Amino acid sequence: MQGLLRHYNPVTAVFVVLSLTALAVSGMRPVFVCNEVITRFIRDGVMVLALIIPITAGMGLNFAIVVGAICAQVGLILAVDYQLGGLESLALIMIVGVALSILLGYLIGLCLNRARGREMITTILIGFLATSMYQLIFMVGYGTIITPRNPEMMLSRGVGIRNMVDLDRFRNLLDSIWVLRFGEIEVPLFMLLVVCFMALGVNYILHTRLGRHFSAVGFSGNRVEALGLDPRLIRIKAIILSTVIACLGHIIFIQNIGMLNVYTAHLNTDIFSCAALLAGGATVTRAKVRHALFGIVLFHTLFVVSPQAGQNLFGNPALGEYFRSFVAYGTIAVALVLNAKNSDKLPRGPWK
Amino acid sequence: MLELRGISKTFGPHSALSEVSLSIAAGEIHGLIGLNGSGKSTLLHILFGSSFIHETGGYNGSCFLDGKPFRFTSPAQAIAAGIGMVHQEFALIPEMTVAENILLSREKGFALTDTLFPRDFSLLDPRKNDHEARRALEYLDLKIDPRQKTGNLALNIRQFIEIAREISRDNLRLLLLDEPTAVLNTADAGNFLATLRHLADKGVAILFTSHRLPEIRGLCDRLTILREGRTVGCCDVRTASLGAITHLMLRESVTKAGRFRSRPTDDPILTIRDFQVAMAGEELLGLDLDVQRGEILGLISLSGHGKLAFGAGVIGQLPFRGSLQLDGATNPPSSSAAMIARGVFFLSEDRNRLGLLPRHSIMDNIAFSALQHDNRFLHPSLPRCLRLPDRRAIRRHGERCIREFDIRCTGPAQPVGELSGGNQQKVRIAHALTLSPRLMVVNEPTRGVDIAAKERILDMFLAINDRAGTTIVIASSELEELRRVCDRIAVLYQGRLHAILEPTADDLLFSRAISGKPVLH
Amino acid sequence: MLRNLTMTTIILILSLCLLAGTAAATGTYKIGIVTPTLSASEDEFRGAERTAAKHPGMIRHITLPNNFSEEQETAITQILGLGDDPEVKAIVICAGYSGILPAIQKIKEKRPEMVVITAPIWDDPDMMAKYVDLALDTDWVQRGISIPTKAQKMGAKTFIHYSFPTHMAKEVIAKRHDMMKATCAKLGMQFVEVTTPDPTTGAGPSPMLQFLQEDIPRQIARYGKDTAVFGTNCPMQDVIIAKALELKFIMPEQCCPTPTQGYPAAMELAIPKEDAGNFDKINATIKEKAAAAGMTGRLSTWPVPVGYFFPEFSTELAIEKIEGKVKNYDMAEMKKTAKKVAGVEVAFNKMKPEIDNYYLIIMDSIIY
Amino acid sequence: MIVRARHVPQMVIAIFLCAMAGGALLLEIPLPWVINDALVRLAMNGVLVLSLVPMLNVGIGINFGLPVAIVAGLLGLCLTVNWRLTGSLGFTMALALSTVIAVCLGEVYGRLLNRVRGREEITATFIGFSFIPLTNFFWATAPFTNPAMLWPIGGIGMRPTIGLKSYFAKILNTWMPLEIGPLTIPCGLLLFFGLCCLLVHLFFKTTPGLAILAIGENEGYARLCGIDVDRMRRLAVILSTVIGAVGICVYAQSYGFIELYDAPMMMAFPAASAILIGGSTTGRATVAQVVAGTFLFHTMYVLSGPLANDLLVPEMAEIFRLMMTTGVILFAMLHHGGRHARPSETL
Repeated sequence: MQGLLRHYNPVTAVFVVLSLTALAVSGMRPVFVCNEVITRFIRDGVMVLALIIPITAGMGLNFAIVVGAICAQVGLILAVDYQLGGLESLALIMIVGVALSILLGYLIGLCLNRARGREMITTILIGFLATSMYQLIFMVGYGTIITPRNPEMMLSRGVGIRNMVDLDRFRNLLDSIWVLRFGEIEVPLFMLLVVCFMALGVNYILHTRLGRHFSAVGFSGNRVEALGLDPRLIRIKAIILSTVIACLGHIIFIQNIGMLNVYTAHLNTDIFSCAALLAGGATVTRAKVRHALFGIVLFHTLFVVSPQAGQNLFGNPALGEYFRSFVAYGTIAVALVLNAKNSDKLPRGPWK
Repeated sequence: MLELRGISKTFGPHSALSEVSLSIAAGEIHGLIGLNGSGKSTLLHILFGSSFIHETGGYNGSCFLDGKPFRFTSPAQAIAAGIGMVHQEFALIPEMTVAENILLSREKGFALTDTLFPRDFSLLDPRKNDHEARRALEYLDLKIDPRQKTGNLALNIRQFIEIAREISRDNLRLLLLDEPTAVLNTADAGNFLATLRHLADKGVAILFTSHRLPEIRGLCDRLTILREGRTVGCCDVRTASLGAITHLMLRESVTKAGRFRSRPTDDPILTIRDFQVAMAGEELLGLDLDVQRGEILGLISLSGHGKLAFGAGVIGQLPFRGSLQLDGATNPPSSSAAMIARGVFFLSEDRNRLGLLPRHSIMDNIAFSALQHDNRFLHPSLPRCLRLPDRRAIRRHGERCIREFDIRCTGPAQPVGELSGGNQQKVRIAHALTLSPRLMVVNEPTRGVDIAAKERILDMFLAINDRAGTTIVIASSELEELRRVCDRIAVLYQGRLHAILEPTADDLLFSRAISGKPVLH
Repeated sequence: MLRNLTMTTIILILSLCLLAGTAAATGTYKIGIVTPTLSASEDEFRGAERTAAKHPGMIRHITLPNNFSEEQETAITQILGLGDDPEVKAIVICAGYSGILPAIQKIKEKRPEMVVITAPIWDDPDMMAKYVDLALDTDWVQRGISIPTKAQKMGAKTFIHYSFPTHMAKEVIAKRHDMMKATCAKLGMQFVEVTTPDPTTGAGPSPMLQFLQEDIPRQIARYGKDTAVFGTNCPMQDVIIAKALELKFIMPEQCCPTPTQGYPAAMELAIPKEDAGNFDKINATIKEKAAAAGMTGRLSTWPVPVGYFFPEFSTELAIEKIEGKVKNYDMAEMKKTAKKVAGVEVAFNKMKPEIDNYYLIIMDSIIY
Repeated sequence: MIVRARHVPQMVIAIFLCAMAGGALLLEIPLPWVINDALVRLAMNGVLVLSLVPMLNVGIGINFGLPVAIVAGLLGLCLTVNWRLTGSLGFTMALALSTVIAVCLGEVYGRLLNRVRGREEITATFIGFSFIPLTNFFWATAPFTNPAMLWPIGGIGMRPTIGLKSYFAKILNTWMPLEIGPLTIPCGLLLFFGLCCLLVHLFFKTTPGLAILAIGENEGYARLCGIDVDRMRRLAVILSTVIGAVGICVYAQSYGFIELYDAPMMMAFPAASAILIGGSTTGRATVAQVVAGTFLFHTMYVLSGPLANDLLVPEMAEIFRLMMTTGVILFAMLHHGGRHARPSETL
């Protein structure tokens, strides 16, 4: 609590108040909410961590983590296509996904180096474009150019993959390891450790040579060139790392859900992750691992309880639902507006 | 050790360096002096491989290090070759600590992670880094905590940190210093110069640019003088006199008689007292000055001493402290709009960014402010609320200005961005005059302008002043042009008024005044 | 310090509220109903509201996220939240979505006694039959036969099928499409298939609707007035019915057959507040408007919205089971309950002969 | 070379269009239909595209917050329908109400955007996105009384689509139609669009318009010349919002329905593509570019639909079109190269 107050952030404060109010109004059992939040924590945690490095490198929120999610889905679809299952093949999926995300991350990095100063909007567009390409491949390419090995996942017309692919071979494969029970609360210890390990990993990277270079580029952009660093290369590295982490995060997400919504599962990952990070007290120029961890808990608490709270409060469940989608988008909008105020202190206009 | 042959560099149509040659031996301290805009910094950036040199089309000529030719395209290559550079605008990251800044790109990691992981992924050892930074600082006799944020430190300390970073490189062989002493006080400067001497004794070659003639004379072995991108002299410091060097720097001699008018009346249009403007690198720290109605006043100083901040403060581009009286009214509202409404206009020195609307036509540029502020050129047959401009009147006015000021162009509809620097400058002055200001402040009116256009522009000032009685303040680093047009010339030093001289005063007197020596009347 | 104090106070008050909230529980049981949001589909939503009004205090109604396909995890949480309430003894899920099964599996793992009725969800039928007590759906495939047949009865010579890629990527819709094609061939009707811009990806439904506005006149010019137009996506119905009124072609049935879809917007039905939800009145108004437009006999749908019918019907079935009136659902029993709830005949079919808890329904049609 | 690279999207679209037109001829898709539809689409979407111009010209960039403007227009339309105003009176009233609401919303929106200099586009995107659920909240609870716009079963809250046939649907489309053989040219609609274009064009000739152009080209210089930059930026945002609100009115009357709830969410992206295809860099836009871009972009839609159906590759065409929409915006972003392009180099 003390720590929270010291790093007072209006967005976080609003979230704390909102979550607690909604929790009280919803009348949901705290145990259930707790369980749900733990599930959300391991399901979405890694994805949020993927945002930290690009922010440190001064590129703002990376909405192109969608591309990382797409890489993960490609890996999973291939695994289903080859009818693989089990832990070993999960490792294989990771290798495929990571390899793909390194490649795509490099391309995104090249794009962002051209669009300096407006990276965020560019990453949104890159996400859209990547989605179309992905759909093109799996809706049209599969069955025409690419021959599927597993006819079960194809549509009956023979071209394109089904909307929903069942991943029973991977469902909760990781979540079921080392599950502890405290009364009604279930703690999947292994996955919790995995998320913490990833968090530590990101934190570690920020304290390495590379991490130091990220923050140097983030603080003063091209000026570090005079110090013998190549800001372009460093920014590309930041995006590659982000994409790779996003890919891993999405694999965890999907194996937890156990079903793959082939064409749409990746679509909102960026918005929710960004909103969660900002809720945790990060800004578009400064983010720490603790913001991410705290943000997931806070944001998802609100997400879990708000529909029920909406119903109890307004007597209309749809309003709670609208409120929830407002929270996701609104958090980002508010954070962008508030942050701008902070950066206003610097001299603005051309006479810097 | 280092040799440069025939270096030329152009930025677009404007030539920054032409055929500069230079050589430095190991352990030599070589001075590079010249006025602002004479190409000193550009030369250093070429040596250091700065990317903007590469992006604006590279340079001609050849460089040799130990007889081997080189052509760096990034600072990383230069650093690898043992070249270090201390930048005029600091290359420090204010949000990072002193130690982080000093050791950036040379951080020390833990031995364990160094061996386990690739270099980039090794965990940094804060203790080792602190130690390393402290050692570098001690070399400069600087006792500060390497763990504090650089942004909180005083300007001169930051300068030392920057220097500490460069000289703590193990492989340093050639050190490029761009105005390193501009922000240091005399004691610090002395300390710093001693360090340089020590460094040179160890065999490091140093290329040093400065405005401060005395310290250059005290420190350097040889020096090269640049003027307008050309080498105008290269001499041994011991044999050349201060006067001769100043002479070379400014211009050989002024033969044309300055315009000399009777002493201006004591009727100040603008009075400023204790005028302070925080313009980065050009601070005014308390200027007291009266600008008399109807005069042309010159402002001269070496760069960094505040002449450019005067106009920016008066017009309200930057906030000022102190008092400002325009026509006797104290502290008029300091916004550009209000000042323009009161008949003050300012032409900034930054022609590229704050000069013009490059994609607009000549006539639109000329009519812009008059249209916005004076409601001139509006269509006479339309009601005022429609505010549609009268294209014919604008064109007519544009054509008249083109004729009158001899703007070389294809016609009034040509975009200004296509014009040469001199003609752009004429358009700007025409734009200002369209507003018929009572007081005009012009910064560096002839920088980057060819000779013919320069004459034309100076004539314009005289004509305006004669005809309309416009008061003009010209801030320039070119003494010669000021002497030709001004009634009085104010010399600034360290952000304050140092002396006011007559344009006919002796060259030597000017040299002394500009370099901060007391001037006896 | 002050801030610290206020924070602590707020938290204290909130936790007290929380305790009060949990303590207020009573002894009776509840039924949870899950529907899409109001703007996604009114019928199910209002159906659930009506059920809640019928059984005051017994129903907990929650909605799924607006853009369900992108927020699967939110949907799962919502349903799990229902299942967590110990008072809830049955859950009725009325949402034409796939991907809800994981939630049902998790609930059943924890509380095997929970009655789960889906009406409908679109996951794998075999899997659903394993976890769900009773699965209901409109008979998609059968409708692939019934719609073209009805269209021909109404005088159609050509049958146009509007859909788009992500929709056709859904198994049931693709199957119905195939079935329609086959039926048309059998009945000697020309089957025309048109693809529209995709509303689920990119720019939303607007480009699709604009395309329909331009394409329908073209198709009618090509194939004549005696053409039946069928669109697979709910927003399409507004445009199709509006164009039908203008161009006089046949609209045999909407994708989700109900008088409240498409008709209200296209005919600008003004339904007074007191008549809201009164389907006899609504149907009469539509009939009137159709006659005024000279469209008698060329528009048709099911008299009661199936989405409106399902929540109440399923809730009744759930109550029967919880109160021990039935052990296993059989067709005859259900038919009776259905007639009581809907007021029209409802036909039941087994999804697959070997599965005895997955039923498909078709209602009688009304032709305006 | 630079000039050529900048026109890549236009060239791609033009080639694509030519190929499609050729295909349409081959497959005997009746050309009058196509021309007719293309003209209607040009005018019905054109005003929305036009609304991007002021914000582009003042240097804020593409108005991804277009939903704000659209909501203002929708509110005006809904109020008109609620009061049962029909015919030209209804449409004029809708325009007037929309304008008033848009001015208020635009003022707030402009103030927000003035606070986020350098990040306007991303902030606008999220202001637009988050505005939609807020208005959903409003639509679901608003006390409108005309039963023709309320939920048919519930009787409270707005329907997602509201028919306009008995109010003012197609009022512009059917005003002064000009029939030339099989062609029906919607003169009234085109005239209205032309009038909007003319007004915008004229605005950029007035002193405030010139000041806005100057800010977009060189903000620092404009400030130095004594122009109140913040006020002018706000003015541009308000103008954009007003034109956007008028745009959705034109769109709705042509479409025949008012679409509420999530419908406006993604409308900014096709509009942005259209104006960029017209050849505007993300720095400056003219009315001519709006007309050219809207025509090219929407003719592509008009042609690709039937063509794809006849060629039996419907998914391909659809996904290609989507890729084109985002690809064009992305290309403009990358080509413009962020803010490191100096004014002298962009010449």
